[in-house]
Order: sequence, then C-alpha cells, then structure tokens
Amino acid sequence: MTNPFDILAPYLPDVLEPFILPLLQIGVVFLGLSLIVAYIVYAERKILAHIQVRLGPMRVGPHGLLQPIADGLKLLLKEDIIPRGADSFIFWLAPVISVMAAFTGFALIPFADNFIVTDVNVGLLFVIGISSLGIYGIILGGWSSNSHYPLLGALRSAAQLVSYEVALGFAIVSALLLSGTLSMSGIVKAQITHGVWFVFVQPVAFFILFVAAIAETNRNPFDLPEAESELVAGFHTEYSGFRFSLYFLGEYAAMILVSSIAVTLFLGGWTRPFQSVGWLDFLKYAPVALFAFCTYWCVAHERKMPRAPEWRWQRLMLLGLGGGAAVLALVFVAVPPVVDAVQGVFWFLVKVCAFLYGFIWFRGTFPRYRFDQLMRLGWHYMIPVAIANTIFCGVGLVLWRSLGWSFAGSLWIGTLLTLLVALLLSGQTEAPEPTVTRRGS
Amino acid sequence: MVPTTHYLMLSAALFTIGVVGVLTRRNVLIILMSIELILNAVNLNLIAFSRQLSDVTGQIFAIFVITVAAAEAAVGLGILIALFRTRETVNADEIDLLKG
Amino acid sequence: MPQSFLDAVWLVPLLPAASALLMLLIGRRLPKPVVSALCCGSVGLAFLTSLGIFVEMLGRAPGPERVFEKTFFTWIPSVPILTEAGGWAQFEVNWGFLVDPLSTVMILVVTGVGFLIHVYSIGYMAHEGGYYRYFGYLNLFMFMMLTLVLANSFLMLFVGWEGVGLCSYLLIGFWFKKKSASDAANKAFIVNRVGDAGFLIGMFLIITTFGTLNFTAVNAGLSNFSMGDPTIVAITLLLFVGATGKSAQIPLYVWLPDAMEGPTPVSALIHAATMVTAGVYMVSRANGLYQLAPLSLEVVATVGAVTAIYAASMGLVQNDIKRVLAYSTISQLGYMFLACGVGAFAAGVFHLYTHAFFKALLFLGSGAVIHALSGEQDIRKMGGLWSKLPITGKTFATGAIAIAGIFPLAGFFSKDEILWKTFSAEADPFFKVLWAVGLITALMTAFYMFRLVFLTFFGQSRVPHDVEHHIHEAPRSMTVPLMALAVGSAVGGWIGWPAALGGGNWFEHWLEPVMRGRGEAAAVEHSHATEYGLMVLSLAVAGAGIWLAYTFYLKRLELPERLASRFAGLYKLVYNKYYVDEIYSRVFVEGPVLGKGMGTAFAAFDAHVVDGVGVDGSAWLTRLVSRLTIWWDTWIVDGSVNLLGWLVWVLNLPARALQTGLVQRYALWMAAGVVLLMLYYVQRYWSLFFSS
Amino acid sequence: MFYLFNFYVLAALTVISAIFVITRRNPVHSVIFLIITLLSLALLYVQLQAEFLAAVQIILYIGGIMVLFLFVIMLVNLDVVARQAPFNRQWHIAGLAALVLLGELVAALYWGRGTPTLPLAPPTALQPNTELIGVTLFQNYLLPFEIASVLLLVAMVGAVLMAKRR
Repeated sequence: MTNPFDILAPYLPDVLEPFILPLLQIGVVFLGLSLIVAYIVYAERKILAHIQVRLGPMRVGPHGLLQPIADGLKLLLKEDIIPRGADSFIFWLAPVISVMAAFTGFALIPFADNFIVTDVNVGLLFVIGISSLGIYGIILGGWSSNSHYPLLGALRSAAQLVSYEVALGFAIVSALLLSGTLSMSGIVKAQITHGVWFVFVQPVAFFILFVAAIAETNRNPFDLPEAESELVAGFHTEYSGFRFSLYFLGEYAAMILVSSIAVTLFLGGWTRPFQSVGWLDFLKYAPVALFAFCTYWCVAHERKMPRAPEWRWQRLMLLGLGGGAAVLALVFVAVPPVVDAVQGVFWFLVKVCAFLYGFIWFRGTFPRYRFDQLMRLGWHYMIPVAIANTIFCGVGLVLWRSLGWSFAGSLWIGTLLTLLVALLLSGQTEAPEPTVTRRGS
Repeated sequence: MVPTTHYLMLSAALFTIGVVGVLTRRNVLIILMSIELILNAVNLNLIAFSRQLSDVTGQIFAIFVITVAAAEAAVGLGILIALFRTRETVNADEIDLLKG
Repeated sequence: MPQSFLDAVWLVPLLPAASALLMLLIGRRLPKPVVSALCCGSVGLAFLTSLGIFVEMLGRAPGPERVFEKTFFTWIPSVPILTEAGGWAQFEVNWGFLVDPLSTVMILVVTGVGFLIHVYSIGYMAHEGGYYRYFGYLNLFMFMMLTLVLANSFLMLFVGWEGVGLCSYLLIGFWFKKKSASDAANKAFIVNRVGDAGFLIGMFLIITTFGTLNFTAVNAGLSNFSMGDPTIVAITLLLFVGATGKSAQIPLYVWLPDAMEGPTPVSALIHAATMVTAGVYMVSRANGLYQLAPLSLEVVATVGAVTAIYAASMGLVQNDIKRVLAYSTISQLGYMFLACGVGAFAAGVFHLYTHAFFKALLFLGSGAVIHALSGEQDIRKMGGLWSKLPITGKTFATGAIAIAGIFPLAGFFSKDEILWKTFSAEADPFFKVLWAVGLITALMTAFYMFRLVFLTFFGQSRVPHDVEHHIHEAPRSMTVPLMALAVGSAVGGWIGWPAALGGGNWFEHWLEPVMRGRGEAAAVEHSHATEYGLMVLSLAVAGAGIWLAYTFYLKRLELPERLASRFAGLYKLVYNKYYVDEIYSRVFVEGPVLGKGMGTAFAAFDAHVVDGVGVDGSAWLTRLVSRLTIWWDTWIVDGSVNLLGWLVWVLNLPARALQTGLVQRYALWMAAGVVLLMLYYVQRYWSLFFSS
Repeated sequence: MFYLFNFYVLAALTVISAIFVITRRNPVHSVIFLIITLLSLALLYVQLQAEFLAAVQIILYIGGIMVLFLFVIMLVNLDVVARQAPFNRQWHIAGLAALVLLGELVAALYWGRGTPTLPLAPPTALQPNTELIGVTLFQNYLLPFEIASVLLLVAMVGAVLMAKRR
C-alpha cells in the first residue's frame, strides 16, 4: 500500500518535493508523539497511584484527563533559570539534543506497512546510532550545570548507557541474523514471511533487549542517573521550566522509541497477533471494540458524577469523549477500508502501550540497583549472555539453512544452549560490598 | 550531481583545518580531535572516490580507518589520563622532557 | 698413626699449640675437667710421640742417620746477600724441624716433665681463678719450647726463644693483681731483652758470615774458619750474652729469683726444668762454633763457675723456700755452663737432663708444702712436717739427695761428670781453679739443700696455730707426679754411668753425632785412679755439707745466729744478695748517665728523630705528594674529561636547538617538509597537472 | 540540483564547525562542534550512497569515540586550561604553512586535469550497500579485518593499562 501522503505529491514544486512530504509526516509524528507523551505521563501517574492504592490526578478535567495539558502550560510559563557559572550555550543545547535524538529515531520506525517517514536500507543502524546520541543530552546537561549532583548523574548515566548499548547491540544483531536485512520494514516483513514473531524464537535476545532498553532510558530499576534519594534529580537537577519539560519530553519519547524498536524487531511490528492464523481475522475489529469500550466507560462514569452545576463541564466533556469514540467505532464498522487502513498503526500502538505499561509497572514494583551491581549485571551477565546468544543463533541458522531443520526448532536449540551458558554464569559469586577508596590511595 | 572534485576540495579543507589544529593548539585533547578531523578528511576522500569508481573498496578502507581512529583515540586518551595524573597538565608545549 | 714418628714430628709442638689456641679462644666457656683433660691430654700425646721418635732414633745406626731434618715451608724467601765466607749466598729461612739426638733428649725432657707438671697443676691450681688462662699459657709455653728445641735454624730457635720469654712473662704475672708479680714479670721480660739484643746481633753476624742460619749449613760452613777466628769469637760471645739472659747467668741472673712470684708449677717447669736451660741447649747446639773460639769457651766456663758459687752463696742464707731453690737453679745452670765451657757439652746436657728431674721435683715438693701451709713460703715458719706430709717429705728428700750428688742418684753422675771433665780438660792450672770452685759449690749445694730439708720437715714445728690444724697432704694429682719425678731423679742418671765404674757412659755416645768431638789429643790423659779419687772426694764433700746442715739446724740451733752476728757484715751483704738489684737500679734505672740520662736521651731521640723526622716527616711528605696528585687529578685528568664533555656540548648546540622535545614542533617540521615537497611536485609536473 | 544544494549546506556546516573545533577555548565546545562535523559528514556519506558507513560513523564516532572524549574531559579538570592561551608560540608559522598547503591542494585540484572528467558511476552501483561491504570485507579483506580486530584488542589492553591508577 502506498504512502498516504503521496496524494499531495502532484501539487508540489519538484524542487521542494523531496522536502515537503517528509516534513509533513514529521510534523504529524511529532505532534502525535507529544500528545502521547503527555498522556503517558498522565497514565503513569494514574497507574502508579493505583499500584500504590491512591487515586492520582482527579481534579483537572474528569479523572484529571486534562492534567497533562495543565502541566505543559505550567512548565511553559515557569521562569527559566540558568545557574551561575553554567555554560549557557551547552546548557541550552543539551535538552535539545536529547529531544532531537529521541524524535529523530521515529523517522525510521515503520508504524505501518504504508506509514514510515524514510525507509533507509540501514534503518536499524541509524535508529541505534541516533538513539545513542541521547547520551549527549544527558552528559552535556549534567556537565554544563556546573554543579556536583548533575555531574555525577551525567557520569553515571554515560557509563550506564555505554555499557548497556553493547548488550543492546548484540540483542539486535540476533534479530538481524534472522531477518537478513537492516531495513526496519524489511525486518517486519521477514517476520511475516517466517510466519512467527522473533520473540518466539529468540526469547533470550528479546529479554536482553528489554532490560537494556530499560537501562537505556534510565528507568527503574536502572534510574541511577536521576536517583532522587542519592542525587537530587540527577543530571537535570538544575533544569527548570521549558528546558526541563524538553528533557521530560525527550525521556518519554526515548521510552516510546525503544519500545517501538523492540516491537519492530521482536513483536512483528504492525502485524496483528498470529498473523498467519486465518481464523483470527476477526481481530481486525479490535479497534471497534476498543472505542466501544471507551464509550461505555465515559457514559458509566458520567452517570456516577454528582449532578451539581459546577460538575457540568466535566460531565459534558466525558459525554463528548464517549460520543467521539462511538462515532469512530461506527465509522470503522461502516467503512471497511478505514478499518484496514488503521490496522497497522493500531496494533503497533497497542504493543508499544503494552511495553510502556511494563515500564511503569517496573517502576511501581522494583527497588533500585546499586551502581556497582548495575555495572556487574551489565558486564558480567548481560553482555556474555548476549554474545553467547548471538553465536548460538548463528549456529541455529546454520542448522536451519544447511541441514534443513525446522526454523523454530534449530533456533530453540541455540536458545537452550544460551540458557545453559546463562545458568553457568549465574553460578558466579555475588559482588562484594563496595569499599570506600580515597583518591590517590 | 555533485562533481567529485567538490568532495575532494572539502576533504582538503578539512585536512588543512586538522593540520592547523594539530600544529597550533596546546591542549592535547584538541590535538587528538584535530587528528580525528584529518582522518575524516581521508575517509571523505576514500568514499568519494569509491562513489566515482563505483568500487566498494574505498568504503572498506574507510572502515579500517575508523577502526584505527577508535584505537588511536583509546590509547591517546589513556596516555592523556596517565599524563595528567603525573604532570597535572594537558598542554603539549609543557611536555618537553625529551628535549636535547 | 703415621708410619714414621719422625714424619709426625710436627705433631709434637702442634698438639699443645692446638689446645692452647682452643683455651685462649673459648676456654672461658669450657668446664674445668674438660680444660684439664684437653691440656694434659695434648701434652701427654706429645710426650708419647716424642717417645716414639726416641725409639725410632734408637733403631737407627749411630751417626748421620740419626740426624733428621724436615722442612715444612719457606718462611723468608731467598734473598741474595754477600757473605764474609766469600761470594754471594742465597739467604732463606725455612720453617722446619731438626730432629737429632740432642733435640730428641730435649723434647723428651720437655714433654715428659711438662706432662707431669701439667698433671700437678690440676691439683695445685684447682682453686685458682683463670684456670683456662693458666693452662692456655702453659700449653702455649710447651709449643714455644718445643719449637725452640726442634728448631733447625737460629731464627726458628729465636722464635721459640722469644715465645718462651713471652710465656714466662705471662705466667710470672699470672696473678697480675699483685704489684710484685707484675713487677717481677716486667723485670724478667726487660732483663731478657738485654740478652736477646746480644743474641740478635750474634744472629746478624752469623748471617753476614755464613749467609745462612740453618744449623747444619752453619756447621758445614765451619770448615772455612781457622781456630780462634775473631768473627767466630764475636759471634759466640754475643750468643752467650743471650744465653746469660735466658739462663740467668751473671750479670743477668737478677730476674730469676723474682720470677718466683709466679705459681710454683710455673717455677718448676719454666724457671727450673726447661726454659732457663734454653741457654745451655743453645750453646751446646752451637758447640761447633764455640769449639772454634777457645776464648769464648773460657769466658763461658768462668762465668758458669762464678755464677755457680755466687748463687750458691746467696742460697745459703735465704729464708724463702722458693728463693733458695731459685738460687740453687742459678748455680746448677752455672755448672752446666761450666761443663760447656770446658768443652764437655755432653756433660752439660746430661746435667741439664738430670737437673730437670730433681729441680722440678724440689719445686713441686716446695709447692706441695706451700699448698699444705696455705701459701706460707718462709722456712722459719715451717718444720716438723715430715709426719704430716709423708709423701712430700720423702720425695723432697730424694730430690735433695739427688742434687747434693750422693751416689747412686742422678745428681751424682752428672755433677761428677762435670767436675771430672773440668779437672781433666787441660793441663792449664786455670781449669784446676775452676774445678776447685765447682767442688766448693758442691759443698754449698749440699749444705743449703739440707738446711732446707731440715728446717722444713724436721725439728719442732714453728707453724702458726691458725695454719697448723688444717695442714694436709696434697691431692693425688700432685703426689703422683712427685713420686714419678722422684723415681726419675733416683735412676735418671744411670744412663750416664761412667766408664770408670764399668758403665758405657751411654749418654755421651748418644750425643756424639751432635757434638763435634774436640781433639782428644788436647785432653790430658788421666788414670782411673784419679777419677775414683775425685769421686770419693766429691762424695765426701757432699756428705760434709749434709753433716754441717745437720749440726747447724737440728743439733745446735744457736750456731747460725752466732755466725750471723760474728760475720754480721758478710751475712748482711749475702743476705741482701750483694745489693746487686740496688746497684742495678741505681746505675741503670735512676743513674744519671746510664739510667735517666740515657732514658731522656732516648726519649728525646724518639720524640724528635723518630717521631719528628720519621713519622711526621713521612706524613708531611705524604701530604705534599697528595697535594700534587690532587692538582694533577683536578686540572689534568678531570680537566681533559671536562674539556671533552664541553667540546661535545658545544658541537651539539645546533642539534639541541632542533631537539625541543615539543611534539608539535616536530610536527611543524614535518608539515613544512610536506609543503616543500608538494611545491617541488607542482613545479616538476607543471605541464602534466596544469592545462592551458 | 537538490543534491548540490545539500552538499553546499553540509559542506559549509562541516567546514565552519571544524574551524570552531580548533578555535574554541573550551574543549567541550570543540567536542560539540566536532560532533556536528561528523554528523554532516555522515549525511554526506548518505549522499554518496555509503549509508552503512554513515551509520557506522554515527554509531562509532559519535556514539563511541566522542563520548570517550567527553568522559576524559570530565575526568581531567580543565578549568585552568580554559583560562590559558589556547594557541602555542608557533601558531603563526604553522598557520602559514597550513595555508600554503591548502593553496597547493586547491590549486592542484582546481586546475589539475584528472578525476572530474571521468563519468560518474550510476547511483545504484553501490547498492545494496551493506551486503556489498559485508561480502567484500569477509571475502577479499578477511585478513585485514582480523588484524584490525587484533589492533583493537591491543589498543583496549593498552588503554586500560595506562589509565589504571597505580
């Protein structure tokens, strides 16, 4: 299916032609992402609240649905402080870098088989490289603040990111081996042709990718760069106002990016679950079910609301939301092409949201690692296991290609070998308590 | 299309800038960066010619150059750290123990 | 066990030397029994070895086979010297031993008597401090004495000579806390130095005359000299000076009486039996020389005779038991020199041999008495000890009889031999005078010896009561040597049984290979009748002496005082030893010329000439030389080096200007080179690069 | 046309930021400008149909080496250095020599007869880029590749050894 934006192509001057369409798509992705990020924050607060048996934001809008917007406005209007002695240029540059790195990555993510900004044939490498640029946002921000906690946080996160990038890379390599291409869409298509998501043949690689992704985004339990209890707020202690919001944005965008990468590599990208199973085709109506549920939810809560006049706006808003959802559901039912057009993006977003929920869930449940434990985990367990996995994945592929064994079976042999290696590694002695060493001693 | 000469000019400029940096800056870090500049100029040359001759060998050599650059940076920075630890300076013109 | 004792002769001196070394190094840590066992054992082994040597010598045919010389190593490597005997000679001294009948007798005497005295010392010194030191010195003395008697050259002999001098000094001053003891030690040492000076000069003369010091070589060189050669006379007289020093003859006898300050066994061993006889040994060892010098022979004989009667006269009135024995020793030594002087060296050595027995016996007996009386030495405080000290008394009496010359004990043979040889030496009446002197001395000897015996052992006791009650006989370790020596002094003389009494006078023949027989023609022939007469006469004289002593000190006790008061002056003179010590001290110690004057003169010489010119001058010279060296070193040696370095430095200035050590400077040079190279290429390939 | 425009923009960016790299006092700024240079170079590589190299440039150079530089800058206290004179005493001579060199190069390239007259290869000649590089690297250049890996190993060991606090 062709790119929907190509409709506009004939109406453009061919000098600008190479610029306009990508810019349009970029704009769409950017706005959508910003919204999604805002509402992920809202979702995180809600979910954490419920995990901790609280209510979370309830005031702004019905069930605090407008809270993100309020937060954004507040951040935009806040005073923007530059600490004395800070390197103003870098202080300005750092958050921009992190946001830019996070958002540029999306240029290569195939949201659907027909919706991808640029399908470079080395797309995956580009995504990895650009996401690795995010480090600069953190390091430079921490350094330019001319303050101790940020510097420490910056150093920590730099070390952490560099360490876990290795494991991440190896985890990705195994997916590459399976798909035989570097282009993102190519990888998804490979999963379609193989008829199985790679997560089912490379569970170890997927696990490593997931853990590394959490570490890459400085999320719990790897959030040492911004550990509130140790370094006030890590690398962005000195940031406030819009710059801070930029960091915020960049961070959550990075979350979404790594989730999308994981989805693309291992969860079959835009394909619906069990693509190859024919009798599951009814799943194409899942969006309809979702919106119908939304409608029901809005109406149900509108009923619970007090009838007092000051609640009128909230009730109206809920009803409007429910109505919109109902309309969408009806359109989907009525016009099949729309449903088909939406399929890819829908499933992609569903998987990404599942990932994000996992992130939030971890944050709600896991305690934080000590730094030496973090490093130990990265270098002593993750990287060796990832290397072993890569090797045995190659072995499995050889078995499959040259000996003609079954694809899944040969890869599972490799996976079992990898698990064996992991078992041996886990036999290592535990890390000793860190001893304080004075400098120059 | 862009004539190859343009790329060559660009790489010449980069190269010269790198040489100037190596020759004039005092900070060893900057000198190392200038060396990276020179190496990149070389890479640009290689890739431009590989484009012109439609031969991938140039890119292979660019890869090797990048490898060497990585090694050089690692070792150079290690030396720098050791130097700073012993001499408390990173200025190239303060390190003249080997003068005759 | 070596196949030949002669080859093992080095064992004889080295065994005592080893134990002496051990004693003086670690003796302090050794328990007394170990010390005694080691020292006596080593000396005993030496004695056994000597016995072996003696037996081996007996096995050999008389004559040159009995002269055995063994050289161990070169001491003074050969140096050419010009001798009076004519031409050049290679002078060298070897460390070697000469074993011949004479030295065999000597080592037998030394080790035998020495062994007995060692054993005696175990008991005598049991309660003394410095036990190990005493025995160490004693063993050292044995070593030195044996070196002396075994020496094959005058220098080796001199080594032993000085060594025994040192040991005598150490042992006289053994109780160095006693002022008198240390004074006596110094006196002995210094007086001996005087004699040794003469000995040294004599040796130098020998060197310049014969070009060697080896006995056999010297004897071989004698043939070049006629009778009475002045050089030989000088040599012999000088050697005799040394002998008078060591053997306490006039005028150097004064040290011996004082030497009695040392422990009694030391007196017995050193100042009676062995060391003091070294002079006699040396003279008889050099008999070849002496027989070429009749003058010095007469000197020797005269000095010997005079010393004999002189010392005997002093011995008559002394009251210290040991001093009496000391003077008797001196007079007996005089006898020996008398024998040597009349050319009867064999007789001298024979008397030496017998004298060693009975004089050692007498000293040890007196030691036992002193031991019993807890240190009392004055015979006026003794008496009536016969019953209390039976063994000591009998043995002491035996010794007295022997020395008095009563037939058939040892003393009779040797003394009578000497007297006979003196009488029959030459027709010259002078020798008859000497003979008369010897006879009178024999009378005196008998008298004072028995005076000693009677005063000590008979009559009623004059011992103070505090000492009286714990008088006790000496322990076995002391009595056994006494008895052994008594036996020796009883029968020891029989080996020299004179021909007149049907004996072969074996001892004289035994020594013949050593003694260059004097032309028998010189000797006047006498019939046996004369000899018998003389024997009877000397016996009568001895008996008379004993009877006199008996009357004086047992029967009519008032006589001595009456005589003393009658001849008060004489008595006083003799009692004070003729004031010789005082004269010596006046003349040589405080005397203006020979004493203080010479001392100050020597001091001045030492201070100004030796120290001033010699030492300080050499030091000044050294400083001067070192200044010159410093100057040379600084300006020439170092200067050249510095010049070289400076040259290199200068020549390197341009190179150093290039070597800035700055990496970027080098890089700049490189870049400049690249630029120039490219310029060259541009102009070189102008037509190729640049179109139009 | 479009590519020429791209080229000029990127070339200008490259040169300017490169000049900034060697002129900034603060090494951190230099690092940032160097990153910009490398990025624009990577984009130029894309335009030269060397996408793989572009990605490698971004991952290795920007994601690796430059991070290393920043690390070292943070370890080494540079407040003093920032206040010192940035150039050494030989800068004028060196600059002159460098300018002469540039002149020679440009002259040689500009008037030089040679490369530009050759026909440019068709744009698809180097496609698919990654596969081509992989095949060439692991077939014709296997030994150099291994040697390069050994070189990296040695460099790693050496760096660890030197930076280790003794």
